[in-house]
Amino acid sequence: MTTTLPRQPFHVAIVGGGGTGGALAHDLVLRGFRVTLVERGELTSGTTGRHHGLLHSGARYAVKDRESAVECIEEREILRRVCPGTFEENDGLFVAITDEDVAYEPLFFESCLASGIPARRVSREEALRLEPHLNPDLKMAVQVPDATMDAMRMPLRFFASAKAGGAIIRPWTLVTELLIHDRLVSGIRVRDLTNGVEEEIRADLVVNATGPWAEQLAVMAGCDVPIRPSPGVLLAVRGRWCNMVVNRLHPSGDGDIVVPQRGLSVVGTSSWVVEDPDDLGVPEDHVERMYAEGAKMIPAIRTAERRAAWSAARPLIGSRDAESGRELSRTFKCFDHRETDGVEGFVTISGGKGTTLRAMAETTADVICRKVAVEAPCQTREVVTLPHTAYYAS
Amino acid sequence: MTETVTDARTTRVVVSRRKEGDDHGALRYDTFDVAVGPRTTILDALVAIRRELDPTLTFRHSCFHASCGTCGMRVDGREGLACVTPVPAGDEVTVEPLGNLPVVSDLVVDMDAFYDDFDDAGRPLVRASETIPGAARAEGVDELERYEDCIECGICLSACPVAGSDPRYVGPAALAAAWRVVEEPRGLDPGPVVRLMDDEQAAWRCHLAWECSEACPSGVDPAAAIMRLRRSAVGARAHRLFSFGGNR
Amino acid sequence: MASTTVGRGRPATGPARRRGMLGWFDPRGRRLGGLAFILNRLTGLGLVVYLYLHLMILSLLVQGPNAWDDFVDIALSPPFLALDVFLLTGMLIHGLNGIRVGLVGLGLVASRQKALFIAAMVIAAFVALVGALRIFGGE
Amino acid sequence: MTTDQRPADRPDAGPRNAPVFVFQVISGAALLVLLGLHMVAQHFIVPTGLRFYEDVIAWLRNPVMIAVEVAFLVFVTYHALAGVRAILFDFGFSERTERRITNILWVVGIVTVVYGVALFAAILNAAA
Repeated sequence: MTTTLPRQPFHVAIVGGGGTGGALAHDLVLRGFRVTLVERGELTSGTTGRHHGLLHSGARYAVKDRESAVECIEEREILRRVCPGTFEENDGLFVAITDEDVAYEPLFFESCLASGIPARRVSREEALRLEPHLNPDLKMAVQVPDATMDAMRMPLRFFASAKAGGAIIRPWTLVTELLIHDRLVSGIRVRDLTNGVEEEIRADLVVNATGPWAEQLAVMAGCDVPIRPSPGVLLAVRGRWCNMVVNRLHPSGDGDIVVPQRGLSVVGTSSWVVEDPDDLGVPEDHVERMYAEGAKMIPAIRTAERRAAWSAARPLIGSRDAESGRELSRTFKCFDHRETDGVEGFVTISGGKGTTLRAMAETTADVICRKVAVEAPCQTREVVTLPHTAYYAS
Repeated sequence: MTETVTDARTTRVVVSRRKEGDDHGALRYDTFDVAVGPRTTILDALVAIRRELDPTLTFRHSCFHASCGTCGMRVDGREGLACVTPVPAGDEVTVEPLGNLPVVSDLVVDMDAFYDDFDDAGRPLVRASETIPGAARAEGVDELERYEDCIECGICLSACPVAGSDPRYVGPAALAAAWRVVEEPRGLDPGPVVRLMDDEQAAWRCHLAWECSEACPSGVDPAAAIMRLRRSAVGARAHRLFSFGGNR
Repeated sequence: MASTTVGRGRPATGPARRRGMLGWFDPRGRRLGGLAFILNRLTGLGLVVYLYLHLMILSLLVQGPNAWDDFVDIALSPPFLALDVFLLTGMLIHGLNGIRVGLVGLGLVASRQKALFIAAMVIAAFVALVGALRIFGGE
Repeated sequence: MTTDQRPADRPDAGPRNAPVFVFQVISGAALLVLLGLHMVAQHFIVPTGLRFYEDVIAWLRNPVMIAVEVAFLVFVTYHALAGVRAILFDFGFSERTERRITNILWVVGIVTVVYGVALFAAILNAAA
């Protein structure tokens, strides 16, 4: 096994300018790779930027998806370290409104502790002191270390760092075809949408980091990725109705979270599955449900002015039979297509969530290092990323 | 977006197009007929155009809810975030890139110049001053935090008539950011920021058209920030004057 | 979302980008503060022109009583009096808006520009009206 | 300029260019008073709104009026030319051209004031 990279470093082409692609570019640059990242639109314009902005403590997954919960709490701590000053660290409250919620609480509380998530029981009175706009009928609450992120600016720190490290980041660049001969992927063919020029980008390895679009890209290489685009509707209303992230203390369901964002409050989310992540729509009945469910936690949301309603497609890994997406795990997976489809030079990373973008990148970079027999340890747990403004400012 | 509404109508969307490859970036306008519902935004319309009519159309967008600030553009001559600007009533709407910044492609502007000035102000992304009166801090939370209101969209710069005439002006966003540092120094010395902005091309360049504050989609009021920055600058000058060079 | 036609190469009809030497003068899309800014500049430029005109006319005084008094006779004719009303209005707009610019522009009342502009213009209109009545009524 | 939470620490050269705006406000405030006096003295209290020759000369023999008019001339010239400068500076000329504009405007201003004062002297001389 070699210990250093060859003089002509390996060139990795990443397709997809979301949080995963950005974190992977950053990781690979730190490990000495040459990196080119292409994105068909603006960075973070697919799923990443449409995120409600929760930096997960993992509590939401503690009961049913322990693996995701542990991932979240670990990544939360790492991201706080490598992205200082990027989060509103006001913690989160899981509020119990009904007797059913209260009955669910012991399991929830114990599951949090078992997943390594600090949790604290909060009385009704204290909860109302912390969040005066909460439903006064609430029974109790649990405090967990949730935080708020800026869904574009946090990932942009990784792009900024990758760019400063020499990665070539190309938004507005559409992949028109994968260069593939004898089941070996050797690059991508792209069209630069800013000038219409088509060109080939040769690479030793192509990474598919297109999130819910992963299947569409994989098909170009004759590969299969079991990704279900599972959209959810989010609603932003005017007014900051809470300082902390407010969650409903019950099994995850529609409209169970309110995330404060500047002068807005974001209520999320619903869940269904689609074939094409470009064709989501915003069903008005889902928006209504966000209003209704959000108002159960914070009554003022019922009458708050609607600022925006939109849909975002989660990339969920799972069987094609999934119906709502709720039953699918929120964890991520890296596919080496040599192993899954007999295609060399092509790796897919998908699944996961905003909070785990760095871990997804680390896993993928580890896979890549193994493939090309390079020993280069991951540094993204320690290296502090540049502020998002560094992506633009010279 | 597939709006399943009964009162759908068709609007002609006139989009400013400019590609580096076209005659050195010659400007032209393309028209697209788009079906819109009562809730269709300009961004929805652009996404639909790209998906169904012209995949080469380029525009910036990310969050879809006025939080990221990427989709600032000019709709019928007025700045706004495409994601929260409804397609106006009428048969036609014109969409153009922000003014006062170089156009990269179609509706995409180059934000580098914006951030060059903005970054000098050194404003943190998260502020400590809180907005919900009477809210207590939870155990383990050192201080309640919230993001700064400014979403760095460039709309104020586009609306500013002075920046429209002279690109040397650092512009409303950078000045508003500087004022935030003065207003909430968080342990830092705001003196250098005040001195940096006490300049003919900074705080003193503003001619009070107030267009920035009117156009701001995030309630920042950069114009008032500029005026307060001027007061700080005059105060600092007076202080230096009457301390007889003691600061030197 | 359905669509029917895609037109190409349509001539530019939308408002052009505002960058340019006279960009400040373009009133399209402007709101109250922007209009105040344009108005202030236009009245200011007008007053500069008038200042030099005034200084030139005063040189008639050197030529003695006849030259000056002939001018005064012309200046008191109705068309010139109308110009006086115009001038007075310009001075009032510029001066009263100037008070606003001074107060707001030094950060003394940083957030009341709109109300101050409206107040300045109401006063300007009122005084201009009284002035006009006096100028024409003084014959 | 890319570290977190740091105010600008570009080389601190101190403020560049005295704020012309402040002088513009000061001269503007002075003009409100002086123009008011000018308007009242030369136009409002005159039944015809404009003085005939003899009347003008009589007023100009009053040294207080001369002082008021000269002060008015100085401030109005400064205010007018500083305003013109602000407009010219929006044309986006080079810094060198801008320095030249400032210098030219200073010359124009001084010539204007000298012309005005000389005019008063010439008027009184011609009348005497």
